[in-house]
Amino acid sequence: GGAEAGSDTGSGADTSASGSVAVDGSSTVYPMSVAAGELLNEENPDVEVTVGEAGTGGGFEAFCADQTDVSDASRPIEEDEVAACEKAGVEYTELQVATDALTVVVHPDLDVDCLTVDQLVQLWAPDSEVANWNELDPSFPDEEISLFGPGTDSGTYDYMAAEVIDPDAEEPATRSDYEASEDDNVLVQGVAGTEGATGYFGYTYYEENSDSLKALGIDSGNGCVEPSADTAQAGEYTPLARPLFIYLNNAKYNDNEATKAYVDYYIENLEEIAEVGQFIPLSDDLYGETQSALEGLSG
Amino acid sequence: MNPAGPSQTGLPAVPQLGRKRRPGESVIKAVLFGSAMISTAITFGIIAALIRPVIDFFAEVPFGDFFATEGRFAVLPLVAATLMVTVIALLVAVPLGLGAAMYLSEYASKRARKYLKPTVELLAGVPSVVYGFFALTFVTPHLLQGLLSIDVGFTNMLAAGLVLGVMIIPTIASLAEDSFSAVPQAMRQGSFAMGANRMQTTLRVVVPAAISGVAAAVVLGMSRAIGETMIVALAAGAQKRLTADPREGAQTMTGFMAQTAGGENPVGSLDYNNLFAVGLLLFLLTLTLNVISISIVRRFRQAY
Amino acid sequence: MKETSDMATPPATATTGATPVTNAHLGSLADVSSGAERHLPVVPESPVMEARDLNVFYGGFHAVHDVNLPYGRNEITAMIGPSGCGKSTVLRCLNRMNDLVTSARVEGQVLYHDQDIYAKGVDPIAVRTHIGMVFQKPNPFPKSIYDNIAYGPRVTGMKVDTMDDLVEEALRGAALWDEVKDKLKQSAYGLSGGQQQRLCIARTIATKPDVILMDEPCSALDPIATARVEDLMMTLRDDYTIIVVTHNMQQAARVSDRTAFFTARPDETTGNRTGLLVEFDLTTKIFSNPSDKRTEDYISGRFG
Amino acid sequence: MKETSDMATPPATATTGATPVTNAHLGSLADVSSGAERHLPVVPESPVMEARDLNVFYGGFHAVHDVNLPYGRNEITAMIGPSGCGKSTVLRCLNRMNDLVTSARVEGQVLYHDQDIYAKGVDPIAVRTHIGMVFQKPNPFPKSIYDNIAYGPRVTGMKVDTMDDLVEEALRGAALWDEVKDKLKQSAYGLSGGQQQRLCIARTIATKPDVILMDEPCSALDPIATARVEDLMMTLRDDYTIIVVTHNMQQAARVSDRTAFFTARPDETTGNRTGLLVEFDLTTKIFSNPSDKRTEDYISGRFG
Amino acid sequence: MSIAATTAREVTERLATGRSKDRGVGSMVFLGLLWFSLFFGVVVLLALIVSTVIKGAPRFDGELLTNYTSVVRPETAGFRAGILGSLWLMLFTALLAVPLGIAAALYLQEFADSDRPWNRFVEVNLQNLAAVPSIVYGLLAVAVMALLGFDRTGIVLGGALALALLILPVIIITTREAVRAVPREMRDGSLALGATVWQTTWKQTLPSAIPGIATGTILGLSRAIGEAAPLVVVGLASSVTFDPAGMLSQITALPMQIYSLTSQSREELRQAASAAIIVLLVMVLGLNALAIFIRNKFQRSW
Ligand SMILES: Nc1ncnc2c1ncn2[C@@H]1O[C@H](COP(=O)(O)OP(=O)(O)OP(=O)(O)O)[C@@H](O)[C@H]1O
Ligand SMILES: Nc1ncnc2c1ncn2[C@@H]1O[C@H](COP(=O)(O)OP(=O)(O)OP(=O)(O)O)[C@@H](O)[C@H]1O
Ligand SMILES: [Mg+2]
Ligand SMILES: [Mg+2]
Repeated sequence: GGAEAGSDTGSGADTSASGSVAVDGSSTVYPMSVAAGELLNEENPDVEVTVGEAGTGGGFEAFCADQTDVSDASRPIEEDEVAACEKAGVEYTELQVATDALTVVVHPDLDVDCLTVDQLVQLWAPDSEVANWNELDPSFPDEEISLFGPGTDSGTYDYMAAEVIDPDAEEPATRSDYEASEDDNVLVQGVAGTEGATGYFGYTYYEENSDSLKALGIDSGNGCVEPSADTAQAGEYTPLARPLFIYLNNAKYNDNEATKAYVDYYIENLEEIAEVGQFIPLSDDLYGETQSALEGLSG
Repeated sequence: MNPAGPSQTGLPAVPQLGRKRRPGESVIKAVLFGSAMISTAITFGIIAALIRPVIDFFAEVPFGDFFATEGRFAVLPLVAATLMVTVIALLVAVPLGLGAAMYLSEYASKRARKYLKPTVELLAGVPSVVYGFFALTFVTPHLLQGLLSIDVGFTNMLAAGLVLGVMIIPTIASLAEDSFSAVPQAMRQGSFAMGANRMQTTLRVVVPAAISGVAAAVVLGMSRAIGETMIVALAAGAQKRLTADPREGAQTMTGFMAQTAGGENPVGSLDYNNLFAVGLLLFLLTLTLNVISISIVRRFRQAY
Repeated sequence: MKETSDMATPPATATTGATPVTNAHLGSLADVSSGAERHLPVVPESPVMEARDLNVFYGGFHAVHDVNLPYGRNEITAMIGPSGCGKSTVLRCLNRMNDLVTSARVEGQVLYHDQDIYAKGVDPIAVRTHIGMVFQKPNPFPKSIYDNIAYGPRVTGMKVDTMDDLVEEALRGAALWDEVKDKLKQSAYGLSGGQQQRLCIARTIATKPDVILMDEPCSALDPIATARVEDLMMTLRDDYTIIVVTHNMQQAARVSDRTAFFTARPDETTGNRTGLLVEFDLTTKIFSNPSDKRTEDYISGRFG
Repeated sequence: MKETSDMATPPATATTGATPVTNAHLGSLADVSSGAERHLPVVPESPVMEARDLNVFYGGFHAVHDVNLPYGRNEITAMIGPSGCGKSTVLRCLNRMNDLVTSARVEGQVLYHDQDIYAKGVDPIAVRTHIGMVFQKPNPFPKSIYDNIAYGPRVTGMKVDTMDDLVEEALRGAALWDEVKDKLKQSAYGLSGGQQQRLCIARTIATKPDVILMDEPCSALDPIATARVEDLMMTLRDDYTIIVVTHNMQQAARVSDRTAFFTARPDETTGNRTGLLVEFDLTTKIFSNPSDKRTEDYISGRFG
Repeated sequence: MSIAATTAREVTERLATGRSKDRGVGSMVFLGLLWFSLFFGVVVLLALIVSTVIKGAPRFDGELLTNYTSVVRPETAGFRAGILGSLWLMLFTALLAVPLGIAAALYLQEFADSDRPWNRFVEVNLQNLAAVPSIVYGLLAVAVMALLGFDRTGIVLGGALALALLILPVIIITTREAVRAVPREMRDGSLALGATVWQTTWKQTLPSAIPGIATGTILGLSRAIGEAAPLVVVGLASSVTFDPAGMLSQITALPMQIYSLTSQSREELRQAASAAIIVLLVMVLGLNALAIFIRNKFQRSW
């Protein structure tokens, strides 16, 4: 339903701007950045937006080499990358654009509805040998666990390992005896097709496949919380709600009217764009922070 | 009419045999030489493009951690998975590819071959992404788990290898067919005249006579299999794992490279440089295989 | 018939070489042939093979027209004639090698021991085990000398006491044993052209055929090797029926008992040249006193 | 050795065909040659070309040893000898075609109008424009007849008034004009083998060479076509110096003025056969009364 | 030794058995296996196409070709940019790789001394390059672009460079084969008329080798047209919403878009990807048809 919404909210965007904007980076954020460009083009077809998906790392490499204007990221920039940007004289602004709720799903027939964070950690910890659901909780069915998850080089994995399993670990990791794939659709099919299976991935893949998967609630001490836009926005779905960012090259924003038009439009219509991209829009607080970060620039 | 001017007019003036200057010719030769150099320079270019990150990588990671069976930087599981998948692919593609080649060259009519060969070659043109999904969504669930009731994992090396094998069938079939067709007709006639039937002629005369071409075809197919990325990235899984069981998933070298190249690691970080180390190892691996195979081909090469 | 003084000349079989030489050897074609001292009936009695009203077409092209030709037992029959007159075509009909040319169509009969080898139910492969063939260019298989000989017996499933004995017997039969007995396991490609051709003959003998067809067996050989092969042919005549196509009239004159002369007649409308048999007679007769003007012209090198 | 009655047979020079024929024509080689009725000095005076102490090596293999051979102006010189004795090798040295065989190395001199064509500063391409070559297998280019002829003049940048005239002149010179004048724009592949070979000769003539080398120019042709080419050679002799390699002794006898006989001598240790010149003389002499025993044996077909 | 006399007669009875040795059990099984080998691949291809067509069926409409990609209206997402981008890439890849490949092959085959160890090295090297994973060519192209001074690599030139490097070895190998197959006599004939080596190569060898060269080139291009990985590395975007306008224009490529969309969560986008796969297959098919056409048109027999 985002189609009509696009036209009436574009008030602030500079409709006369032309030029091109290069966006690259995380494939997770990709749909949002594409949607932003697409909606902008409906008002102003003269801004040419290209969006790549070289990965957060690859995106930052190009970004810090001053080759792209905006970088999509599913994690905050890291030290090495900060250094690279500094070296190249690239000044940037971090803008959080949405929240993703990592969703722990199970085979729809499995008689489990909720996991505590401890159980999740117990299940996925690097040294874990949990092989049956009833090892986590005797009340769980006596059923073998099949594990699915993203590959070790994905942002989702990193988030799970570093933010959920063990925030203090030197080399964050999960257990490794699971079926891994870079493609979340593969994980969807894997969990949906294997009895006793569980896995985790971005909320949108669950949302699209909610008839063949069952999402587990997560209990981080305040009772079982289902993943949803509301719970994530309200900050209740912890610790699995992760932020998604775009990084903006300050100089490009100020010098390139196309970049400015694009980013202004992006942030102004962030809620709609997040919905089109199937992510959870920011809470009002977070949205305010993003807006003021951007305003700080044009001043 | 006297086309031979010189010889009838008595002794001709001493013919001019001196070297003519042909500047155009030299320029062309230089251009051709340059082109040849560029193409060989690719190899050095690749090494040059790979080497810096590799040096950075080994400055921090000891060789022992790289050539290890487990650990963050261990490469041996990747190598093992690569070999496993390649062997499975060859088990599929060598018999089928050679069989198809034998049929095309020894049994099919000229007209049939004209249509069948390009059809088989079409298999090589199918983008590997498509094959990858085919392995994942058809071969594993329907063929392996369904029809053959093999207890394979959702991602597994068996499916990846099988589909990879299908992909290299045309490489092997096409090259082998060329070398079968190059076997002189006289060789076949010799066999038929001895009272051999077509099968005997094919298996005992044509194939052995074309053995060097067959070896070249297999090696090229193997090389394609080792270097193929998308199929294994999708179908063999993304989990580094040392296992001898083809029913399990395990990441191959190319799968690892694809994942890291499009992944989240900061460029220049150890994990990212690991990609280059694996790439260089893969390059050296195929180089070794090719050198071995070319020397085998040379040994067997038969001048008819 | 002008047998002239030639018939009186003592046979020039063994070469003594020491005496001064003129062009005598090349010159006296009938001599050599008569050297065999054979007294043959004017027409072969109970021929081993016989072509009856043989017509061959390649697609729409009428290559050979109405050939009637008997081949006598333990005789050497030569087929000569200008290029394209269908000699090879006829020869290939005699053991159904023409079956391998898809466009070829054969009409008429080829009798072998009074059976039509083109009759329904006849297996061309069985025919070829009885009627062997040696080709223009030596075409050994890319195998060892031993395996070349053993190939025929193996593929035809011949019952053999010991293969070693058979190989030796065949090589002796082809007068090659002494030259190769120490290198039976070596590749046949290491042999000289003449040795290769004798190997091909040995290979044919090994399957114990009844008739041996030879298509210009010496045209790729040097004179020395040619002489060896010719000697061999004359020895083999004791055991086999030999039918030989040759371009070389002296050779026909030297080795054959009977000679068939073919020529090609252009079709008036299409210009296609169709081969036909002009004359068939004892070799001595053909070369000394042919009854057809066309034969005479051809023999005398004036042709046409 | 029995010289028998053959020498007594009257020379069958001009063939009249109507008379009853014996084996005289084929028999009397020297006769045919003498049919040219040329009275030549015993040694060519002021030869156009001359090989001096010519040695050729292919890699480490000594192919030709110390050949000294003059080629007379407006004469046809034939080079004969068994296979592998280096005839083609020597021929290819005469216009530096051997330069193209990377392994070949030439020692000694080849004089052409008293210049050593192997001297420093000599342009092999210039050499080849003066010394043309015709090959064993007719090798027209896959172009029209016209373009085949025009190719040489075009690539060598010959100054030509009108190409059409040159083409006609060359085709007339090769006795082909009447047969092809209506289809100059058609592919040369539509011609018969004999016509193709004459086309190749015409093509060579078109560049107005001085010497024409021919390597077994008739061995792929049928007798009729051979006769035509031989006739042509004898006509061309008036304007060109012709050097021809042939396997066919009758041909050498028929067309050549002088004959060089080569043979190959096996090295005692390595067994490699090195070619050498045995005898060089007037053709009539070589074929009637050779002075070397080896020539005699070869000519008489007994060899060795 | 009187083999013939004895065998001849016992043999005669067995001639007309009505059974052919080409129809024996073993032969028939063998033939069956060959048939299986041949048609296995064809059947897989069919299965693949059919299953893809079924998945993409709802999206075989004009919008697939004329629209740009869209996440706002996934049901009308199109591949205009990808199709045009791939065509441009093919054009420039061919322009870069074909002349270079042919020139290199001609040098190696016609000018270089083939006995030198150096040339043996080149041979191994080329064969080996054919096995290098395509990602590596992406890395190489990035390095080369940097050398050439381009700071933006996700453009037609960058992509074409990566693909050209990728298929160069294939073109060189097949061109060498085609040139090698031109009979020696053809060259000798030309050289003996006083033509230089280059004249001979240009006027005789090369025209005769055209069918082989064209086939090799097109097979190379049909591999290149399906590649996504090296293009990702050189930084081509997946989402582009304008038409390519020059060598320095930002573009995307069809396989990249396919790969991108197949990993999206929305069913409509994956459907569109399936339909796009068929478009890609049609393009590959077209290239192959072109190869066959050229091969047949220029085929010569000596
Ligand atoms: N496979 C074939 N397809 C079509 N025509 C053929 C085939 N083989 C031979 N011919 C034609 O049939 C005719 C007779 O050919 P054949 O080879 O029998 O002649 P030949 O007398 O053996 O000649 P040569 O002495 O040159 O070997 C020729 O015109 C030839 O072109
Ligand atoms: N390119 C080559 N490389 C190596 N050896 C060669 C080459 N060409 C010829 N030879 C060898 O040189 C010797 C002479 O060969 P050449 O071709 O000159 O003989 P020939 O007298 O012309 O024989 P033929 O009558 O068979 O044509 C032979 O032993 C041959 O094997
Ligand atoms: Mg023949
Ligand atoms: Mg020769």
